[in-house]
Amino acid sequence: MIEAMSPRLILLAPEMILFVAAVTVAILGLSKNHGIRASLPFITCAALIASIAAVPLTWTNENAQAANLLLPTLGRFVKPLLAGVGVLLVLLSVGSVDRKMEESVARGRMAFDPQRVVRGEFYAFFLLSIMGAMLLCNAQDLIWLFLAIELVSLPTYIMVAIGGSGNRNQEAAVKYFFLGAMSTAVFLYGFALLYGSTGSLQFLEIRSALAAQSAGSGIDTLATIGIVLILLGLCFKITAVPMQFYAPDVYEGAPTHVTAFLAFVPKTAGFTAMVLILSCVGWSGHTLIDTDGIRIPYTGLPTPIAAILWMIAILTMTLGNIGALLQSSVKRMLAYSSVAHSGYLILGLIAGATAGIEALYFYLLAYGVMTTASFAALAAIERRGEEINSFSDLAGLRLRHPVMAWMLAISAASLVGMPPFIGFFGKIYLFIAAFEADQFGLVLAAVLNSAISGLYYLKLAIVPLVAPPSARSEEVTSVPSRWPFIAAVVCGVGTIFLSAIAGTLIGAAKSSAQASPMVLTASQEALPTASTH
Amino acid sequence: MTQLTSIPQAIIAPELSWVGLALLLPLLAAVGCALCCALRVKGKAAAIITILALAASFGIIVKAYFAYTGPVQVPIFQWLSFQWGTGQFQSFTANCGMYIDTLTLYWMLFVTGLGTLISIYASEYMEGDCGAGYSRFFFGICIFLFSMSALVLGDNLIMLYLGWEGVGLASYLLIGYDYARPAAVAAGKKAFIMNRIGDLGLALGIFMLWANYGTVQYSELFAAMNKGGQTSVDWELSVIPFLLMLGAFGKSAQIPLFTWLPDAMEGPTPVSALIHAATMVTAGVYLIARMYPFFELHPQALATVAWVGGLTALLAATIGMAQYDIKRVFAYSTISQLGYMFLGLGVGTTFGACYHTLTHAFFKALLFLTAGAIMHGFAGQLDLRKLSGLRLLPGWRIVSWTMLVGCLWLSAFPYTAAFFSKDAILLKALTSVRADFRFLGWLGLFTAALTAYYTFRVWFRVCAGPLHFEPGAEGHHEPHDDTHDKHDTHGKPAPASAAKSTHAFHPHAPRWAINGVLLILALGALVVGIPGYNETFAHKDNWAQQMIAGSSAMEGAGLAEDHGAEVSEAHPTVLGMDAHTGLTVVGCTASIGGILVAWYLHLRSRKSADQLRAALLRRWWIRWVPICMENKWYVDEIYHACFRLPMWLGAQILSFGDRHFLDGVMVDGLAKLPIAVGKLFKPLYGGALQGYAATMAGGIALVVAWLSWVWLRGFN
Amino acid sequence: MLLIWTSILFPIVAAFAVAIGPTKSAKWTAFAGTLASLGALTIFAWNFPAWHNAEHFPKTTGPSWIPHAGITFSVGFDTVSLLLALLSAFLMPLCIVGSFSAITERTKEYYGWFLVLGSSIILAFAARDAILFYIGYEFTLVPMTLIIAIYGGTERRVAAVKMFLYTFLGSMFMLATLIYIGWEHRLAVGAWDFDIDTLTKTATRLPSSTQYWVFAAFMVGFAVKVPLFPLHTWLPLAHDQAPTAGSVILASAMLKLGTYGNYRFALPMAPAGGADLMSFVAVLAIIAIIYASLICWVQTDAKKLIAYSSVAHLGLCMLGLFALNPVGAEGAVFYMVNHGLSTGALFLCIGMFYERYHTKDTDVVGGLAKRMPVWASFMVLFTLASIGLPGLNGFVGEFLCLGGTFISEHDGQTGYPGVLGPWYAVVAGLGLIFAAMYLLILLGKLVWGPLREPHDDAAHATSAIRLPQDLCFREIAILTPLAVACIWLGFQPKPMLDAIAPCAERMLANYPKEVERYMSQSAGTPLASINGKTSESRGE
Amino acid sequence: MNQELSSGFTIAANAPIAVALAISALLFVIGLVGFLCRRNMIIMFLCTELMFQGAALAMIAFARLRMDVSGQVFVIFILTVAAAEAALALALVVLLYRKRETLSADAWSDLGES
Repeated sequence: MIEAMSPRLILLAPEMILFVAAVTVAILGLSKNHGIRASLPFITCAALIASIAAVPLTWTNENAQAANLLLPTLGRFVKPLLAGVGVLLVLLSVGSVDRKMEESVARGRMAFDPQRVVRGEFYAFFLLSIMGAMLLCNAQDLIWLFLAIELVSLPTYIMVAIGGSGNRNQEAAVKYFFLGAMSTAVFLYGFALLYGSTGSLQFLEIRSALAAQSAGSGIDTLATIGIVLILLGLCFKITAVPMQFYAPDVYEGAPTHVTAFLAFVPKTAGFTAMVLILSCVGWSGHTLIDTDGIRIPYTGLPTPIAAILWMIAILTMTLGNIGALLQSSVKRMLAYSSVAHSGYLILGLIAGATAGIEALYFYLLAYGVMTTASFAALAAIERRGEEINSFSDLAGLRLRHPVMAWMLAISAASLVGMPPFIGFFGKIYLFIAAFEADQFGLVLAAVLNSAISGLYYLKLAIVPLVAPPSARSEEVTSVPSRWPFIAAVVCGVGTIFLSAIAGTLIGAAKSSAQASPMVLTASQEALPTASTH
Repeated sequence: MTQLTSIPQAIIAPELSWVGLALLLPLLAAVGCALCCALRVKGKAAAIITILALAASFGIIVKAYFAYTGPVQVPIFQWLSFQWGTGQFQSFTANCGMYIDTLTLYWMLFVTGLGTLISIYASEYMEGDCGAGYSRFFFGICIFLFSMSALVLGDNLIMLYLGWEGVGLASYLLIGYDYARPAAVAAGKKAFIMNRIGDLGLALGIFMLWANYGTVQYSELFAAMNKGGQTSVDWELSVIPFLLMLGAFGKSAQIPLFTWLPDAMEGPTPVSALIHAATMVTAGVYLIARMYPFFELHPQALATVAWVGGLTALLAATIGMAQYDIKRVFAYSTISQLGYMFLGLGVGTTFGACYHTLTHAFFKALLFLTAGAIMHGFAGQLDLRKLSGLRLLPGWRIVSWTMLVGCLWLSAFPYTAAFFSKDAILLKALTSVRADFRFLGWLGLFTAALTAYYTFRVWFRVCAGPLHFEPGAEGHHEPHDDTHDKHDTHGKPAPASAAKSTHAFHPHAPRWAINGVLLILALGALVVGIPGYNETFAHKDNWAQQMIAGSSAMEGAGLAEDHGAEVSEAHPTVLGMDAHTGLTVVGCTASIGGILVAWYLHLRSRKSADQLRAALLRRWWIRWVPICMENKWYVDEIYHACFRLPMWLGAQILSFGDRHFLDGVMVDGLAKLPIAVGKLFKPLYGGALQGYAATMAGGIALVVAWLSWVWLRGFN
Repeated sequence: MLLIWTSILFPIVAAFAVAIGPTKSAKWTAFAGTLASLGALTIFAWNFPAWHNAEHFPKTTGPSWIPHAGITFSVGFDTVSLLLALLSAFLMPLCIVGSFSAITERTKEYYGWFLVLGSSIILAFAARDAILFYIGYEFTLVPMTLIIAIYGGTERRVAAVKMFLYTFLGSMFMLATLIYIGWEHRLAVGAWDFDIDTLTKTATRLPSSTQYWVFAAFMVGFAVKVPLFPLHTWLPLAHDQAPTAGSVILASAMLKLGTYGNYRFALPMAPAGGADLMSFVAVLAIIAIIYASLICWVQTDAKKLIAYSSVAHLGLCMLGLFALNPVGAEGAVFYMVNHGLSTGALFLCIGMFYERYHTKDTDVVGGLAKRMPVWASFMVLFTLASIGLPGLNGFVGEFLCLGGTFISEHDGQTGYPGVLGPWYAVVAGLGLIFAAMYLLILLGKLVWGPLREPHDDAAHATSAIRLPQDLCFREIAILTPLAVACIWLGFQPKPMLDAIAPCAERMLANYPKEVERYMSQSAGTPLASINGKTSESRGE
Repeated sequence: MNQELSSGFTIAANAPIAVALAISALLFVIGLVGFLCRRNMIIMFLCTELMFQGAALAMIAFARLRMDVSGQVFVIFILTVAAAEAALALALVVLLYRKRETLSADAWSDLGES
């Protein structure tokens, strides 16, 4: 047992770093010293960077194989991805958390009150949530999966509530929390059904059980409903139909830096969980039994699951895009855009093992960078101390804040899939993956949706760059902190720079998406039995 | 004549490339004129360049004429050619090269000759514009001469097309020379566009030839023709003559594309003389003559040409009778005479047509130049009712008498050059085996009488009678707009001009250049009659006939000739007399009769002309004739109503539809569709927490229900 | 390869220099950047070894970019793409110089975007990798949208948005199709590859029903860009609103991407589809010719008129391409270059008078020959080139396009059967008449006639840079190279025709066979029976 | 709540697995319906707890069916997480109550498509 544990523990080194850091910042946040409090985000950053560094050091092949994971190398890409984007997300939040209180303290209007300060908690929760998402990569059974998802979710509820001030983020918090709890119950029920059908919580065992079922009379009803419920519950995390309705409200209500977080970390966690669950099901070895009892093997997920994902994908991207068309609030629009991008990402889920997972993660990377760019640009400016919300605030932004205007435009171009920005390569690779899985219809839907999305992304580029300034936009100023600005520039440059090294990134994603050799043998075992039947 | 003679095969003779200078010189002169234009040269440098270049090219053509031994093809450089295979139809060759046979030389001689003369004339005529449009004018002339030379000299149809459009361009630029006058601009535009309609026909004809023969080079086309085998032709071959014909009709102002030529008189008179009378408009004749063998690909092709020519001749003559503007009368006479040429081509006498082209070139250039001189001297006055007895005015004698020469020639007065040439055409028509051709012959005779009438109507009005004149409305016909820029009254009628007495106005008489050119042209008009004299009196070979017979326009290369063959041997008759004699009698009668009527109505008692008109207008059954004649048979109006207006309306509708329907409804509507759909989903995002929960739960329930339904139905 | 990358990247470097450098020197930096690009391309063209064959050069595959998707940095030219790239690179400096007086605000951005635009156009022409092509092709939209939206007329934003969305929609289909063909290659070989030649080989092996759809999807993308009726409505608006130089590049280089796409992708990749759809596309092209010409006739806005005339002219170009014989193809390619020169020059001319009068309405301004004789001379020259006057460049392309259409159905002789024929040429030929009509009407109003000038000189006075009444040296220097090119190509088209010929043949390599198949398949349809009849009667 | 849960558990322990599953589903649906229909945020939260327990019950039933202990282990974790969520929920509710002086979920619907 010890022998089996230790490599797993080593694999958890990044999470441990984050955990230690979380505890540290939580404590240091209570310090009276302003300098220490101000250094919290950077400590967070340092921890995240350290965890990135820890991944290649610890995640060796031997360790990974010893860990008995379903996707033994997944963390090698996903963990640095989470931590890397996490660094940018931290920069976004510098100066936002506790801002009013810190200002008052600095002006001497009030004394420092450790009971009212939330900065330390915020960064602690920030780190814990990322840590939860990282832990998902190491999940080997449903319990771990469940706990990791909850570890991602619970801090985010709090972050929405404490990240800013005012009624809006509290409303966002309550909606996010309650609906999140409901969705948790849904996938939890799904877990139960899956467990009931397969008799195990271990992924590898579930995998073989499902393979056996598939080789028999097909995956049974209980398991299917269970898997579908899990997927539907996780749809909440990835803001996919039918669980995406909260997204516009929560994204709009939450403080911008938290919105950026919500748009990336829970989504990545949700997709990772889905990848794990679907890896248990497998993208091959399923057969169709026709009326004469002859088995026709087909590639891809079992038909009902594939069909549901198919519908979810199309509905998600479509509803996201057409919803975004109507918006006059930037953040709301970005929320719908986030929904739409989830729709594209589901293409990767459906495409699955051949190229889908790597496409999915590569796209998540692209999405993380470009959506953070747009949120960072929004976070770097404010109007009368309030965060930017409507498009009219952005009109003529280039006159006062040219760099942010350009960053918004760049992120919009990248989000719409304009070459040579990273979003384009993400999309292309998703299409490639979908083609590999024979999903022409989905590609067509995604193509049409991309075209529709042009309608509103263009607005995001044109309004700051071209539109004449409005009365509202005259009052737009920079936020005191320069870090969101820097984050925006880094992300904006990143959208271009990353496309230059897209080949390397895709390679890394590809190697991380390899299934465990045990899984492969399981599915190969299943196939001959299927054909001999 | 009975036998199909083959067209002489051209040999390739690169050593004759010096003839290409006839092409190059006008082009260089054009560049020179353009430079003059750009450098704003104030003097007459452009005119000198032009005259020298044109004279040189005339000299070259004369030299080529004397050096001529047989048809030659002279390659110059590769222009538009490429190939994609080795087969006959797998290449396209249209090089810059020359095809020189007698027809070419015949045409080039009078084109360059008249070009030189008229440039000399223009150097004086246009001198008022020195420093302004003067160089531009000669630029246009040079472009024209280049294009015309390319048209005639070119060794393939694409070169011809180049020249064809080039002369159209020159015509456009020169008609619109006085660009500040909207009428001139409109006329230039109309000329170009109507020509373009014809050009399309020509282009399609060229395509059709290419598609069926695989070449557009004359030598190869004629070689293919010589092989024969065209006894049964499919529709593609048989439309070739009709398409080419359309081009010719456009360029030579025949029905239905004739209306541009009268309007083209808005251009300066030397232009009218050179382009719209002597040379350019005969390009249609040249085309048909050059491609004559191909007009027998369809039995009715030449008949169509004949009919169109005959009817145009009559129609234009009737209009010409009722016009008051001297240049317009001459313009309609040009159309009418071109009609004769087409009639001649149609009935099978290319010689008659080409000979008439030659004679017409001289006398019509002469007539126009005299009209120009009058216009030049009388401040743009061209209304024949307002000018009278000019021959009595000192300094205007040469003009008056050379004009008489021109008029006599135009009315085919017996034993003038035009008499012979017209005779040749009408003789062929009247002795044809085809009844309709004979009818056209009589129609031509009738038209000849009308021609004599309206021609002398002009002369008797303008040059004969008592001296009286009113100056024109313009300060000068060619406005010195740029030189007079400071006190620019141009474009507005000078308010004092109506009140101005004739005595205050001093018409300035033409000087040596104009007079000299008029005299030379009159002489030329006499000289071109020599072949006719030779034939009629000395019974020698007609030079013109030799020239034509040695080329692709030779008579007897055609099928139409076959039908007429026996009859022509059996000495056909006209009114029971020997054809020649009979025609002489009838022709003389028509010509002299017309002149006499003109004399009576317009010299002896000028009032009677008005009385006659009034009398005609009083009678309802005949009044439409003068009305229609004066209004040019309403052809412009009919075209406007039938083509231009519906198209214009259609264009407006399309324009509106494009903006509001295609763009507004279809495209914008498509863009709005997702927004509209998006609005449908708006209620789902109402903002209430439990509303969202309900929707989510509903979504899950739907999925689970679907799954169960699928299961019950038996998915596997 | 280095020279190609120099010509692509140098403008981008210059764009950075513009962004960093002072505002005053921005225009000269931009000019230098475009000149350097043109220079590099000219040196390349000078040493180009493949002028007389259909090969492209350099043939080496570039460094891999995304190995898993087979995307490489491969660039290389064949003669057609080299000509078009030269055209674009040639127009770029002219446009920059042409903007000196027109653009007085936000100059740095303007020149920066212009440089980026230039390099992405050259990239699109140079790309040997389909995705690289798509990057260049699509990215042109960004600078162009911004140039229109920032520096355009009163409705600039609507125009820019429409242009962007419309072409974006179209090109998404094209992208999906490219990836689809890549997928077919992957199925056949086992690895992704987006090399254009490889894709062509793969695509031509697809069953004809698949090729039909491949072709249709390509056409959706390229037809919007060309633009082909009825997908053209974005163009007049964009042209109308764009600043002068924007219009020039839009008409001369960006629309060529559409026709080039047909030449490079749609036609050679899906010959079966091309054969099936050629009469359909040809009919659309003809409708475009007639429809746009008629609309031109009633336009009073000079720029819109030229914009619609572009629709008509490119309709003719498409017709030539879809005649599917070397004559038409050669004419079409020639016409691409010609249209770039003459229409670009016309837009420059219109821009020059617009800068002086601040209106493009031909009902308000006119008779400028008197005021601006030099301008008028250029205007007349370019209009005539646009009309297709023999001896000027427009004629060659126009004549060959029509000729190719005309002889299309003369199978067995040219070696390239087709289903178009004389009737198509007749109807398309009407476009020539209309072209003369509307362009001469434009000339008649704008250049000739009595002088008409708008009364308010206020706008004139506010112009930041005072311009002389007639063209200044700079403006003459812009138009002169174009004029020389127009005349030179009209008199000496042979070298260019020879250069195009092998490429045109290569594009059509599969067509004789496919068209035969199409004609035998559709023997029962009325159209085919007509064709059959004519060929029978010819056989007799 | 504890009463409900424990009684459900005892019934399931003695009844066939199907009954336990049916009850777990019933619990889940009751929770869901309550979540949708009740406006009081505390009640709503309790309803989500009910859904959790439905899932937990199913898990236990299956563990029993499979004679596998890991399902029961999972339930312990579910309880823990539910407790954590409860803490969070109560904190949130208190926070919200301070702002609006009401527990109705409808009070918080400012955001949303107007």
